[in-house]
Amino acid sequence: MTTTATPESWLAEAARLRALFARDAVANDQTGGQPLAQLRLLKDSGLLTIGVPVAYGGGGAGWSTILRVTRELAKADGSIGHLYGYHANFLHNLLTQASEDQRRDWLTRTVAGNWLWGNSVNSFSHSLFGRRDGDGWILNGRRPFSSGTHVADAITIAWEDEATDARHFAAVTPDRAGLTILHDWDGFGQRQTGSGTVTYDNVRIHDSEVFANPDVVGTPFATLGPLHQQSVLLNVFIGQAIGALEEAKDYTRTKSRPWVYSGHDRHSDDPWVKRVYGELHIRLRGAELLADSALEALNGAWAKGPALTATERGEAAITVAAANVHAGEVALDVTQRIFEVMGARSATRANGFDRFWRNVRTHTLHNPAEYKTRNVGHWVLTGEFPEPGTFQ
Amino acid sequence: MTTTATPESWLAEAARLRALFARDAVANDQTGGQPLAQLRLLKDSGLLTIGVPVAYGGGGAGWSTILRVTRELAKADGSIGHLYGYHANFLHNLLTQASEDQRRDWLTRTVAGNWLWGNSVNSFSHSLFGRRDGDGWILNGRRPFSSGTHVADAITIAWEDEATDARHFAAVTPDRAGLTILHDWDGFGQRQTGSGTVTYDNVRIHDSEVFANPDVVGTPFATLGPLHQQSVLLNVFIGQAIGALEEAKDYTRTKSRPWVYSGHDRHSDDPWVKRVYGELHIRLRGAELLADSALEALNGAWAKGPALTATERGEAAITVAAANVHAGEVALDVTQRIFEVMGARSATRANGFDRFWRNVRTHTLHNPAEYKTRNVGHWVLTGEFPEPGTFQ
Amino acid sequence: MTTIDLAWGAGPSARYDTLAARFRPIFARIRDGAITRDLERRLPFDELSWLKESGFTTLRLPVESGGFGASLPELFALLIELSEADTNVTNALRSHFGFTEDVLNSRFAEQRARWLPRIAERETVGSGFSESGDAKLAAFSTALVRQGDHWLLNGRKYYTSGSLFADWINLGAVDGDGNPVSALVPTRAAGVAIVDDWDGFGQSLSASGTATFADVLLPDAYVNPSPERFRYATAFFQLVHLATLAGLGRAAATDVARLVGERKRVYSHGNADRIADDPQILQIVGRVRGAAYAAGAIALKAAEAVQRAYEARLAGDDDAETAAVAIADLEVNQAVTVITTLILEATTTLFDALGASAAKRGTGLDRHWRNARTIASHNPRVYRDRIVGDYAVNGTPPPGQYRVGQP
Amino acid sequence: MTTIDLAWGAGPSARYDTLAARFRPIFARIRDGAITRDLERRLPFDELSWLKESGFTTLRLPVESGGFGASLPELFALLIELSEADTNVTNALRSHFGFTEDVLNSRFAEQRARWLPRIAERETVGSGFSESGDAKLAAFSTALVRQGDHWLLNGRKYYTSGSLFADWINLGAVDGDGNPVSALVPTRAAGVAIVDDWDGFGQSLSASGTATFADVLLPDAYVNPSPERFRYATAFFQLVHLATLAGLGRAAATDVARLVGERKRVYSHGNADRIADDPQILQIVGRVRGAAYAAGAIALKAAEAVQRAYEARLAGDDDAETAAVAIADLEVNQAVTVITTLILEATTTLFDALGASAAKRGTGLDRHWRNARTIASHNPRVYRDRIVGDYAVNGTPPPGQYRVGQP
Repeated sequence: MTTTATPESWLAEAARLRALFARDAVANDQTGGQPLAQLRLLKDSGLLTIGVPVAYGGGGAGWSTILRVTRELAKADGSIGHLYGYHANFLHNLLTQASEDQRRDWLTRTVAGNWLWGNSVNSFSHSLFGRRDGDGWILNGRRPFSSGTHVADAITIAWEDEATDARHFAAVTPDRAGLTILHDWDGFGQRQTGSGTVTYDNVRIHDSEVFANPDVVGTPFATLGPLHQQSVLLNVFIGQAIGALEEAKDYTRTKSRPWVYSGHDRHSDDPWVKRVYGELHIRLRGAELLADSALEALNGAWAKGPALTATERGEAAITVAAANVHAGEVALDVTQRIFEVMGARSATRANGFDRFWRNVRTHTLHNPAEYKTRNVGHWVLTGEFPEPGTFQ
Repeated sequence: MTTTATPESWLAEAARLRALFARDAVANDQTGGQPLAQLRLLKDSGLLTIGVPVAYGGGGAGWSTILRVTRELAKADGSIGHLYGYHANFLHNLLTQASEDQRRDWLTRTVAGNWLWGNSVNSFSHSLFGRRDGDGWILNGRRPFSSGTHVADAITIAWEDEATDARHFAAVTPDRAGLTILHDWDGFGQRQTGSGTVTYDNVRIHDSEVFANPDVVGTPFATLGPLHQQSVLLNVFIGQAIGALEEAKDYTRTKSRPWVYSGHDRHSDDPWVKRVYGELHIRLRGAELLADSALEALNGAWAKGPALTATERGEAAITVAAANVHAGEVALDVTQRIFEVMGARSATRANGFDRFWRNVRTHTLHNPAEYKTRNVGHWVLTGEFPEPGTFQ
Repeated sequence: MTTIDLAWGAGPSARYDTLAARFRPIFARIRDGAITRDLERRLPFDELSWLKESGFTTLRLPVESGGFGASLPELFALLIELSEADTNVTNALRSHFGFTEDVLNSRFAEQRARWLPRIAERETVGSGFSESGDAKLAAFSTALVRQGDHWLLNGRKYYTSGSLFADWINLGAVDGDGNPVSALVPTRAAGVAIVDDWDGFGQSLSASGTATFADVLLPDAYVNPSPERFRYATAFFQLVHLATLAGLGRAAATDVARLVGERKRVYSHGNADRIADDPQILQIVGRVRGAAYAAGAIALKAAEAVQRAYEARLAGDDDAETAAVAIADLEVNQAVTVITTLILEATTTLFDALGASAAKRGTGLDRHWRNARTIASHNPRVYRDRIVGDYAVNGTPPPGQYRVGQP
Repeated sequence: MTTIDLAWGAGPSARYDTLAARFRPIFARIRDGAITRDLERRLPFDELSWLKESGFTTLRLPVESGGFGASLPELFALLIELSEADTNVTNALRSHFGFTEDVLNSRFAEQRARWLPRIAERETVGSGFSESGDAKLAAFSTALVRQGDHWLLNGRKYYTSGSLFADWINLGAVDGDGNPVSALVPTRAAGVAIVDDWDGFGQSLSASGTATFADVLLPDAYVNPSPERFRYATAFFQLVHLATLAGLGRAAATDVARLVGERKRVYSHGNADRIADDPQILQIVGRVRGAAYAAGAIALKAAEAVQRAYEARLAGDDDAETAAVAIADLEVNQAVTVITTLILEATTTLFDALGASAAKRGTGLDRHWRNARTIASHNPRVYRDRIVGDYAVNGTPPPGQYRVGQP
């Protein structure tokens, strides 16, 4: 646990971890699987519980701090940033969707056990159904893209009622009978996020485990989850882009050779090389500021609590969507164009610089930028906000 | 004069003027020449003197407020934004370069006369020379790109010492003997900025008129002028882009016809039209935030006064350069792509939407973005700041 | 200098340079006056007359009909060269070349016999299909009604590109029963009035003004036997725009290279003693040139597909023709986004290699962007991509072929 | 299906489809295994052998020498098609086709007489010019020293593209006096060892590994009579990369269209009931396809310039050859930025039309970007633009032609 519980100390701790994670990031990208050593360091740092409210024994960090930590970790390793951000997304969902008893139960156990949370809630697959059985549910089916379940201490799950198609959430530990984590994630990027399949064979969930927070049902506040999730993604994009640009810069300064006709002894003296770095820095800086504005928008909406209006929620949604789209676009551009200024010998597996593009490209697919851009344009043209829902 | 002297009231006044200026912006673009009616409104608004320190009878507005006013005016009319911004640049130069007596003299007259300042200082032309003559100088030669001189009440001038090539500044009123304003500006954009030639035929300048501020000579503080000038430009870019996007939006909503096979009755219902508006809004928002960060950087550097260090000056220079490059790039993109979503009938002289691109393209040429981008990249790669000088 | 010497790539046929040599001196003269005409808003009447005299307007006619027997790739390569001189002139001839295709493709011998000689005699044709700008599929309100042994024409047409320079206007209308009909109207006939009220900020000299028709009498011979147009019309008319953009790109590239070479002022913070040696500046010039080169290569590749559609028509196999027309449309649509984007970017970024004086109206540099932007607005990219995507994903053929007034 | 049927545009000659028909079934088989090979990192030995058997490696040889007499545009059009199947295979053959040009261009009759038959007998040649990666102009440390009536070779070469598949390595060295010399080394000769240590994240199966030579004995007959290479070598080797990118673009476009058609999941906030009908999605697909189309058109246009350089050599006019080589270099350089940018963007944006499952390694979709990025890194855009700009502004011819080891 950190002893000096301030945003600055948490960010400093994240920066320290970033340097450690950078050492194995290339190797971990190649092997995939579980980032166990990194997870141990993350637990030791105390950063897993900073988002738990002080009342439950946590650090009480605001969302903007948590997401800045996400961004910092993602500078070295997109998978770790992703796991950390989605861990915080669980906190967010629990705090909005669960009853006070459920919150107390799960959060005190989270702090006591220094838990990492995963999720098995993918909203598109429509492949996990529950039927009523006495005072609970019996779940059967599967969920793909269950991020973090390969290393999680506890898991948020979601299913559809087979009778009504209504969606329900609960939390379980991975030892729940009938629940099997397949460890089958094999994406070309974000390789240690464990975003594989979880199968459910007559998994029993008691009604008391089903999240229910009567105070916020039907309020705009209850729909902030997607904005938090989109914020996790966008901070991972930004973090990866910053990390890519910094690694590229070091490579260019120390290893790149000048173009044969450039007339310069060092590659970094070439005005065109400088020019490209300048352009990438400038674009990234604009995307960072937009990302920062989204953090403020999310914090502001959260601070309103259940009094949050639909308009306020909508304004925050537009800001988050804009930041998300821009972060993804700029991150793809940066992670692709760095090669232009590193030279031919940079493009090896041993260097592993391609992981940045692969990670961002993989991660942006969880997040259809096209429709988000359209939503922003719809608002520009009509003033109408996107209907709250998955991804928006 | 405004009676409630706050940044908010000044910006509200600028917004009011913007609406008035928008009415004639297309016609004024076509005729070029002098924006006399607009200048009258600008004088009546009191906005010309808000930047003069309170001690000299002005409003004491900070640079960020003045530049936000510049941005607001530029939304309707790039020439007016330019004239207003360069007027403020005179204030900036006077406050840094001139003696206390000179400041008091010129600023009290500026407030009393509600003057607009122009300049005749173009640093590249190397075409105006002074020779010593008793207790003063005799100037002969010419200066191109003397913005605002066609309507100015007073003019900042600069010349090179024919013996030493050292550069000197002074201020004069346009009736100074031997000084002739040719009214020959005929750019394809920024058509009412009067950026034409001023000729000097044995113009006499007394030593007491030559700007001299011994307190700051040789300090980084004395080199903030280019950062202010770059900030004027970038806020004109941003303002023009915002104005273009808003005019385009109105056109699309009210006049554009749907593509024949779009399947939509209204052009604004087409998802691709929405998508383009969303993308342009998002990019512009990032550029705006970067522009805002540059305003803060300039304010921060200014607040340090003569104690400003070279490093602090350098950091501000990088932020301003980044914001400037990005604003120009995004403004060119926005002012060009709006046509994509307005349709073929939008591309007429009567609509005049092309003035936005022409204005931005003209204005960005005063401001070589390529080298600025390179400078930022040089800093990224080496940590070295650009050497203070014109444009950087 | 041939296009090969200038590194723009070879023309589309072995004899191309011989064919082009006849017209290049005229193109050069047209180019000389382009900036002045644009600044003074002077219509290119003289320039069109030079082209007529040279036989340029008869290019596509078979040699035995008095033309040059130019293939469509040859035509488009020449239109690229003409556009390098002045894009307005190309636009003014767009309808003429389209009508020529109508005649060459016509199934009606009397139609060919009537119009091929007129084209051979250097008569030219302007456009009269648009009534309301974008809404090209709107029903015509212009009426062409039978009256005794003549027809009576009443109505109004907008964007009649080239009509002020032309002898005829090829026009769409409805007959007394509300059916589509098209006819050739002499521009000098009683009741015809054409005003140059086209107000584009680009392509402003293409004489795309408004024509009004008040009780204009037309004989049968001027009414087309079918309102159908040549089947690759959509591809053809789009490709004229793309060739125009490609030529415009070459002019922009040549201008920026020349102006960089002429720059004397040196930036203290540049990368070389001479601007013309600054690698950053040269890179911009190279990029503009690459864009122009690419645009030409793509346009000429698509022109081959249009030629195949024409040849399929001549061969008389209807299925093969349908397929060839669809492919021609797809290839042209596939070319639209890349060419348009390249040229819009090139005409914007070229200024980054130049200084503040490049903004003076006298340099005429902004006209490249204004012209490109105007052409691009008449041929929007996004919808072309959608058509291509619908073909690629669902096999959907391009929409709206063969309809009167479509282009 | 021909390239015409697929709307990729016609091949470069009337007989092209006949020529290509012989190889297309092999391309299809190569394509079938491309994803698996990439995932399993399995070198395409079988695939190369199919191509050898088909005579593909003899394409450029005159018919009378046992080849197909393919022109350079024909060769490059086929390389585009091969690259659509697997870009690694193209890369593995790049040096072979380059050496073939060396032989075809050779002024030495005995050199032609010696190697044309070997190529005709399906022997192939890998690359042995790089010693240190980027620094291609570094002096060779590999030594080829006269010893009695033989030569003795010692040294090490990196990035020996295709050598593991080849019978020979065409290699640059210095002789005992420090002068450049080049020779053909049998890959199976005693003292030759080749390891597949090429570790690129793309083009990983092109066998661009390290070759070591320890006291390898070579007879006179294997030493080239001149270290000069064919004069359009720079343009040629660059154009192979561009053709590879163009083919890769076609594969990416085809993949994304197919995968969009197969998508079942519907977004509640999409623009249509089926994703395959969503105009926003179709636009992305269309844009990717347009990029691939454009890349092919541009590459084939530049191929014409390279062909002219070859023909100028055959014609024997040295000045004309020098000019043609410079123009070929310029045209290829003009093509680099546009093609590279288009394909890098296309291989990135295609994912925007797809869902999260497109990130599964099994779909193999990321390999398009990895391959494109690797190729592009070997052929950097910005410097090509500078070369073009220097020509356009100052008339400077492209640098560094004809030097040993240059490509």
